[in-house]
Amino acid sequence: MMFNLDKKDFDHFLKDLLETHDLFAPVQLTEGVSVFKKIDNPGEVSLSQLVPQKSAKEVFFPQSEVMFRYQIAGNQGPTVSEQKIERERILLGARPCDIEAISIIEKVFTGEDYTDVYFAEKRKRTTIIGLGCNHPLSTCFCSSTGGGPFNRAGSDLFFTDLGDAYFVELLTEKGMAFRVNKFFKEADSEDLGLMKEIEDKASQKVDRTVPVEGIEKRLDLMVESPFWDRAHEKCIGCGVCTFLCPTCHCFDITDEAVNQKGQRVRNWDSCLFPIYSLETSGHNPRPTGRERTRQRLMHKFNYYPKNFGRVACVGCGRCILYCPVQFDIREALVYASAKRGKGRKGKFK
Amino acid sequence: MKNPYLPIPMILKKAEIETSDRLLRTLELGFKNKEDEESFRFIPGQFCELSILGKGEAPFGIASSPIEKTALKFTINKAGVVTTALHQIEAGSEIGIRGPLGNGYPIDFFEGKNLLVIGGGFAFTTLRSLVAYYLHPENRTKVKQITVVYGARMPGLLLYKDELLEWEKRDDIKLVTTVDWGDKDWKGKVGLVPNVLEEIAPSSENTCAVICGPPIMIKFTFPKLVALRFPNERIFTSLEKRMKCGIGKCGRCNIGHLYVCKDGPVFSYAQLEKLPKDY
Amino acid sequence: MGSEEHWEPKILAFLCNWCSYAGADLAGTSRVQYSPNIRVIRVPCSGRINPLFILKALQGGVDGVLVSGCHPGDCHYLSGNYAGRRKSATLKRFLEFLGIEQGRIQFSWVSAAEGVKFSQVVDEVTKDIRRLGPLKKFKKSSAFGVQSSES
Amino acid sequence: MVQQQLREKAKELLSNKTVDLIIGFGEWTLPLRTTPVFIRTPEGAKSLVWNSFCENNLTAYLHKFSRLKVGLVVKGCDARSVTALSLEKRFPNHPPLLIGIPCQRLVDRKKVKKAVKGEILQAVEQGDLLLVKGENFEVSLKREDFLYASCRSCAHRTPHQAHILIGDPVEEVSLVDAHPEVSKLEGMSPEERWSFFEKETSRCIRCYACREACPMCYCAECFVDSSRPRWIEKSLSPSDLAFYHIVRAFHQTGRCSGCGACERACPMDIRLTFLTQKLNQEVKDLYGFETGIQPEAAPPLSTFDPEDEQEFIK
Repeated sequence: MMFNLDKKDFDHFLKDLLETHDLFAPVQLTEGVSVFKKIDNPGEVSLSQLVPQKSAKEVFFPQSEVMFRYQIAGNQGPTVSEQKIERERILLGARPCDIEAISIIEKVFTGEDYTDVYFAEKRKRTTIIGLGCNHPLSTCFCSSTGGGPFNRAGSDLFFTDLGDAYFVELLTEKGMAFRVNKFFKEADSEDLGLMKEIEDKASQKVDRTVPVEGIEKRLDLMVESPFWDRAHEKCIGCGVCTFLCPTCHCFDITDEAVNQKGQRVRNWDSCLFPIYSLETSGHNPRPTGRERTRQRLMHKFNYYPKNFGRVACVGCGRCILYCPVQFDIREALVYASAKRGKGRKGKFK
Repeated sequence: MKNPYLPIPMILKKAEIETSDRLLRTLELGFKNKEDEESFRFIPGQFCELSILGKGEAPFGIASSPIEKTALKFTINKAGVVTTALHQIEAGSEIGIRGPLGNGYPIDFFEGKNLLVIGGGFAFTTLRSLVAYYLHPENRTKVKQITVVYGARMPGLLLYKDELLEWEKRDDIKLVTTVDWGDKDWKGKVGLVPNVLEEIAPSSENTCAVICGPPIMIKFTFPKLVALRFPNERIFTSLEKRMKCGIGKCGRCNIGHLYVCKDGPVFSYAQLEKLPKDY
Repeated sequence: MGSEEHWEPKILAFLCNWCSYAGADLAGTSRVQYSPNIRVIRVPCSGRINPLFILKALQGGVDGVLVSGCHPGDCHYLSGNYAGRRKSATLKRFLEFLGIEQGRIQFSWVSAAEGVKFSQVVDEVTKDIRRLGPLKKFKKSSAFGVQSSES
Repeated sequence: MVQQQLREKAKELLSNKTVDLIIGFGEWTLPLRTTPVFIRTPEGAKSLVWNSFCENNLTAYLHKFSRLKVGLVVKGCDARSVTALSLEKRFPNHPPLLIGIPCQRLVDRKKVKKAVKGEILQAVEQGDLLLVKGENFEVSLKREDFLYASCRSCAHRTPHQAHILIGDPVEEVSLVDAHPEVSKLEGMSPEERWSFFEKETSRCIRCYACREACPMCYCAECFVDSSRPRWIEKSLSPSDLAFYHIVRAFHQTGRCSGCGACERACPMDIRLTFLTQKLNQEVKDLYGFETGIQPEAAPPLSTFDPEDEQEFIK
């Protein structure tokens, strides 16, 4: 089902959503820096930054999340209380790469044996409104990783910016719940044509040549490759790429307590931090940047694919854009794919 | 949805210092709730996350065996924040646990075979669970010969001394204990585990070997097992890595595409051979 | 500490073992009265103060911090108080630049013979901090200081 | 041309084995940026570049390569970091060979991005101008208007400590603008200052890029990572974020060269240099010390003068 949402009505549309839902959307914190946050009023929503620094994963898997709280009272043993989600949620303005990434994390956090209830509960109760990318960046390579700037997979509703209006597609059962909405007007063939035109133009812009196809097999042969001795050299070991990555999902669990009250909290963690794998004995199975860089890349392009059948990279380009030393994951993939002894081998910087 | 991160309450029934250096303490935990007790089923080699609220959580192998119905036992090496708290906690207090976690020893695979158990230091906990499991009359016929080689730096550092004495008296288990430095009362062997293993040279015929101990011991024992013609498929070890969630979500304990917490902690050497040496 | 109305300043005092702590002791044995708002932590030397101690105290709920050591030239370790003085000066200026009010962290030299001075210092510091009111900036409100970053 | 001389010099140093490794800047995939390059062969020297985008403080890599004889490409600020590290005895075996380039001050890429609409695909320098191209635009900007704040307030742009100096020294500026944010904050009330600080740090995601980009942050265990004692929690609570940034900056007292690498590394655009610049002003004011200028002077917090200012002590 396809509709047209006039931009003049957009704030009203959001206002209505806020009546019934918790709404999450990109918010600008300062010029050039946006993150996904819970919205209190429509004016906060800012869709201008194509890739907000922090991805939409934060809506389902916040960087700091209280798992449960407890109070210790005498010999009674602690009373434990969990947080519950009160209202249905909407994620608005997430780009196809971020939405794809949510399904990648979902595969880990749900599963036959154990389900991460915190993630699963939020996922279940969230309707996702995707937004197509009219102007992909030069660092975008979603089309190389199986997605695209208008990939609708995972979206319940999908918006395309037509200039004065949004073209609205309802894609799933959750999306169909929006079919009666006073701000949606039936889309006409002109809208459809314009949408297609924008989609085609954007899709052509995205880099399809990053060699992701078959990377798992190639990396199988590279576990002990001298490549890793060089690849990590310029990495300074900060957590920018992993924290901003929409598919990275490692976390740390700690207790924070004062006297008798406390909480168990989980926080994002990064495999690039030395203490991530440091054991109490002092032994560190990944003692240098070499092993840690290898872990980061292998997890995305070899380990995860072995377990779930696709790469854990959606080509959003955040790790390229925000790396303090310009570690370019695309070039690492090119290197891993180059035939030994051929020209591009030495290119990795 | 059941929340796998919520600990179930246990009560500390008894605690005992095991070793002369006072760094190892065995906790005996009883279930607070009847229904938890009934639903808790495990096999030797599995582990639990023990929680002290306010301090945190840490993983420990279950040292009791499934046939000991009354209590779960854990032996804690005092090293960090949580383990220190577990050393200080008094009988009667509440401890949270999550588990059982991990795969445990491949007891189906062991069925009908001989078992060679090699342990060093305080890594003997889940091995004790395994041996106790098979020594129980109900299970004794499941494996044939049981040989245990257990070493520690000093006699005082051996775990479960009373039990070792009992095992020594039995004729359906061969127990060899060894220490690096003996004392005047020491009657066992003196020497490093790999050398003792070489000396007693157990047959690899229809035998599975299980090694747990410090990395250095494993490193030198493994070639001895190879020399005794144990195939990699029949050598098992239980790995330790820094862990948080224990259920394959938080990420940090992976070795290649496998997670120590979920796909391990018990791995065969045939498996480990194919993985990066991230441990 | 109850409601603001009944608020009493909570002040943490780091006293060096050789001078200021003995000074406090002397104040006690001489029955010199001083305001009961301070909690004392004895440290070997005022040079031992890691700025983290002060920050941790402020974050953890005290309204002010007093650091006291031996007079210049009297340090048991010869120069510990001199080294500490530089750390104190820069930290104090830096925290004030960030907006922690002047007077929240204070410093004094109190010798073992200065029981009376000790009581005066404590009274003054308490008065200053009472005037500033409870520390609001930087303080962790409770154990539940963490908001989930989603909201 | 500086870049050409740099390449030749690097080639020579590697050919005659004066150094094992040269760490410098190279072109890479993004406009307005360069990337650290690690060159081991004379042929590799041709990938070295020098321009207004050489923003990293490569001194930070010396900890990683302490076993090698390293030739390091340095600006004035970077060289001051090396001096500060030498004072802390960081190079007992192989002090690095410094290839210094008088700095023309660097262009703030974030500022340039804000000045145009659309993605920048290409940026080239032409004299005092910066030609910036995107898909639908092409503008030339005055380089002078887009310099980093830390570069604007930099007084010592020539790396006089360098063993090899490439290009002509630039003028030492005796009187420079104070850091704009420091002066701005000094005019505010304590409440305003705290809320400015807290607003900045509230964006922190604790990736520690500021720490890792800084040559002076080389502790084996950072206070944030310590579990015994646990100084701060790992969450994003405003109080813990403020704690981290206070201590990260304060640990630089008398050690910061003012290079601004911390601020540039921050993906969340948190202003950080005003913290360290303020501390730099304090140590200059209190103890007459400037980081990396006097190679023999002890770091101010590891020494004392019996006559030090103590008016603040009761």
